Amino acid sequence: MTDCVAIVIVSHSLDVARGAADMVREMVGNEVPVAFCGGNPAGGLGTDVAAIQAAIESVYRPKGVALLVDLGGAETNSEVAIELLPEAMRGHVTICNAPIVEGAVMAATEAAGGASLETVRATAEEFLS
Amino acid sequence: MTDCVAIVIVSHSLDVARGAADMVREMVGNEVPVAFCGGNPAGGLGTDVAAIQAAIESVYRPKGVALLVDLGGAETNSEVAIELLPEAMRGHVTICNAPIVEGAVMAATEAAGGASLETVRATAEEFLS
Amino acid sequence: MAPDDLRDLIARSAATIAAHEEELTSLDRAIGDGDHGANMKRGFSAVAEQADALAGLPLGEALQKAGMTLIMKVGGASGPLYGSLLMAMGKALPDGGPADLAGVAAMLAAGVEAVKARGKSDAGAKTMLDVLVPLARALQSADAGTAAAAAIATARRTADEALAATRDMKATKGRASFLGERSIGHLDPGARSSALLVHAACDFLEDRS
Amino acid sequence: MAPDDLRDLIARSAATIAAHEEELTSLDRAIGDGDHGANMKRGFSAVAEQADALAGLPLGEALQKAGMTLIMKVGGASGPLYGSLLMAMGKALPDGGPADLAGVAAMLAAGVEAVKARGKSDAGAKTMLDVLVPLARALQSADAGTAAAAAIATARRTADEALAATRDMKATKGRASFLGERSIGHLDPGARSSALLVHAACDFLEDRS
Ligand SMILES: Nc1ncnc2c1ncn2[C@@H]1O[C@H](COP(=O)(O)OP(=O)(O)O)[C@@H](O)[C@H]1O
Ligand SMILES: Nc1ncnc2c1ncn2[C@@H]1O[C@H](COP(=O)(O)OP(=O)(O)O)[C@@H](O)[C@H]1O
Ligand SMILES: [Mg+2]
Ligand SMILES: [Mg+2]
Ligand SMILES: [Mg+2]
Ligand SMILES: [Mg+2]
Repeated sequence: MTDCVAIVIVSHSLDVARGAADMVREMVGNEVPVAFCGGNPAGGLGTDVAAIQAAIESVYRPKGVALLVDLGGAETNSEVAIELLPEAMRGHVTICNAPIVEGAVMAATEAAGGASLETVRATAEEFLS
Repeated sequence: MTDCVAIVIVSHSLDVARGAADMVREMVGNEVPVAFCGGNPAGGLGTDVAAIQAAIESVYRPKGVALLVDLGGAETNSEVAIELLPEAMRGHVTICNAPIVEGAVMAATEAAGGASLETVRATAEEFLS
Repeated sequence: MAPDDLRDLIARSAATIAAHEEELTSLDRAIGDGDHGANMKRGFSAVAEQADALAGLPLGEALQKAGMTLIMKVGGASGPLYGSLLMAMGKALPDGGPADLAGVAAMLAAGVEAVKARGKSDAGAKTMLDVLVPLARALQSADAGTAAAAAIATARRTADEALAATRDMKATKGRASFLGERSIGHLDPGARSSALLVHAACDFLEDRS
Repeated sequence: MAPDDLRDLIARSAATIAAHEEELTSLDRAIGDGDHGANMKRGFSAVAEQADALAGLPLGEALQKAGMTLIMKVGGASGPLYGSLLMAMGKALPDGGPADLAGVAAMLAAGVEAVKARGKSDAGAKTMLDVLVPLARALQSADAGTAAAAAIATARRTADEALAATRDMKATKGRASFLGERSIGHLDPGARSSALLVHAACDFLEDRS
C-alpha cells in the first residue's frame, strides 16, 4: 500500500465535517486516512482545539497531514492545534487555503496517488482558480 | 422587513447541506430564506433534480435565489432543475461559482443587507480570490 | 416504432446496464466515486418500469419522457447527460420516424450536441462523449446506400474502438479530472456505459431485421 | 500577586463577562454569528473553575494556564486571541512581578503583539485590537511617575473611547468583514469584551489599593 498524506476536515459544523468526509471516502475509499471534527466544546457551531488536535493525531503520519477548514475561527483554532502538537509532528501538518468541501475531495484525490504534502496542498488550493 | 435574495444549498451530501444551512442561519438568522438538499434519489451521495427544484420553489421570490453547489454533478443537476422551473422563475435563479460552505455564508450575509441577486452572487464568487 | 419494439429496446438497454453494473462501478471506483453502476441501473430501471407507458407514445415523445426519467433518477452527472441525449434525439425525430440511416445519424448528432452543451464538454476529455461523438460522426459519414447490417457493424466497431481509446486519455471533465495524469490507464465509465447502450441498440436492430 | 488577589481578579473578570453575555451576543448577532457572549462566558467560566489551582501558581504561570484554558474552551475566533494575549503576558512577566507601570505596559504590549500575530491583524480592522492596541500605547507612553489612580483612569478612558471608535469602523478581519460597509454603525463585540475586561481589571486594582 502506498503511504498517503492524511486529510483532516475542520468545520464549524459537525454535519459539514462528517458529510465532507463521506464525500472524500466515496472518492478515495480507505486508501487515504481521513479524520474530521466540528463544533465548539459545548457542541454548538464553532471549533474545538482539543478535538482538532485529536483528529490530527488520529491520522498522523510523517508523510503529512493536510487540514481543510472553513471560516476564520476554524483556521485560527487549527493553527493553535498544530502548535500544540509534539514538535516532531508539527512540520508535517499544514492548513490548505482552500474551500473545505471541494478542497477536501481534491486534496484526498491527490493524496490517493501518493503525492507529497506540498503537492496535495497545492492541488487543493488550485480549486476554483 | 427587507426583501432578501434567498439561498439554496445543493450538496452531494445531505449532511454538508444541512450543516452549511445551520452555519448560514447562525450568521443571518431568519432574515434570509435558506433551503438545502443533498443526496441522490436513492438517498446515497449525489444530487436529485426534483429535490433541487423543490428546494428552489420553497424559497422562491422574484428578488432572486442564489444556489451554492459542490462538485460537477451538483452543478449539472442544478442547471437542469433551474431549466425545469416555470419560465417566470427561471431568470431569477442563478448558480454561484463559489465554494459551497464558504460561499453560502458569504452570499447569505450579503443577501441579509438586501443586495440584488447579481451582488449576492458576486460576493460569493469573490471568496478566496 | 411498434410498441413491442420499443419495449424490447428498453428491456435490452436496462438489461445490459444491470448486467454490467459491477463493471461500471469498478471503472468509476478507479477514476471517480464508484457510483456509475448504481446510478445507471437506477435510471434505466426507472425507464424500464415505464416501458408500457412509453410504448404507447409516439417515439419522439417516448424518448423525451425516458430522458426526463434519467434526469430525475440517476443522481449523478451522467443523469442529465444521458437525459439530454435522449430528449434532444426525441425532439429531433422527424414526423413518422427517421426515414433512413441519415435520419438516425442526424437525430444522434442532435443528441450529442445536447450532451456537449449540458456537459460544457466535447470529445477528448475522457467522457461518454468520446464514444458518442465518433459514433455520430461515423454514422453521418456513412454512404447513403449503406446496408443496415454494415451500418450496425460500423456502429459496434466505432463504439468499441472509441471506448478503448479512452484508456490513454487524460480526463479534463467530470470527477476523473481530479486525478489529472493518474486518470490515464483506465477506461472511462461513462464511455463504457455508452458503448454498452450502443451494442444493446445494435442487438435490437439486428434481431428486428 | 497574592492568591486571594488573583482569585478576586478572575472572579471579577468572569462576572463581568457573565453579566454582559446578552450584550456581547447581540453585538455579535448584528455583525457576526451571535455567539460571542456564549463563547466568552464558556471560556471565563472555565477559568473561574480553575481559580484555586491558578491562585496557587506564580502569576506568569497562572496567566499562561488561564490563556490555555481560553484557547481550549471558547470555541470561536476570540478564544485563541484572548488566549494568546494572556499566554504572552504571562511569558513576558518579569520574575517577581512587574515592578511598575512600565512593567505592566510592557507585558500588555507583548500580549497585544501575540494577538496581532495570531489574528494576522492590527488596529483598524474593527476588532478587539482596536481596544487593546490603544490601551497598550497609552500605558506605555504614560510618565514613569504616573500615580496608580491616574493610570487606572487613563486605562478606563482609553478603553471606552477606543471601543466607541469601533462603531464607525468598517470590519476587515473576522466574520464581521463579510458585511463590508454594513459592519459600520455597530460596536465590535470583541472590542466590547476587551473594554469590559479592562474595567474589571481597573475595579480590581482600585479596590486593592
Ligand atoms: N462534463 C461532462 N461532460 C461529459 N461527460 C461527463 C461530464 N462529467 C461526467 N461525465 C461522464 O459521466 C460519467 C460519470 O457518471 P456518474 O459516475 O454516474 O456521475 P458522477 O461523476 O456524478 O458520480 C463519467 O465517466 C463521464 O463519462
Ligand atoms: N483576525 C482577528 N484579529 C483580531 N480579532 C479578531 C479577529 N477575528 C475575530 N476577532 C475578534 O473576535 C470577535 C468575535 O469573537 P467570537 O464571536 O467569539 O468568534 P467567532 O467570530 O469565531 O464567532 C470579533 O468581534 C473580533 O473582535
Ligand atoms: Mg460517479
Ligand atoms: Mg457520484
Ligand atoms: Mg461570533
Ligand atoms: Mg462563532
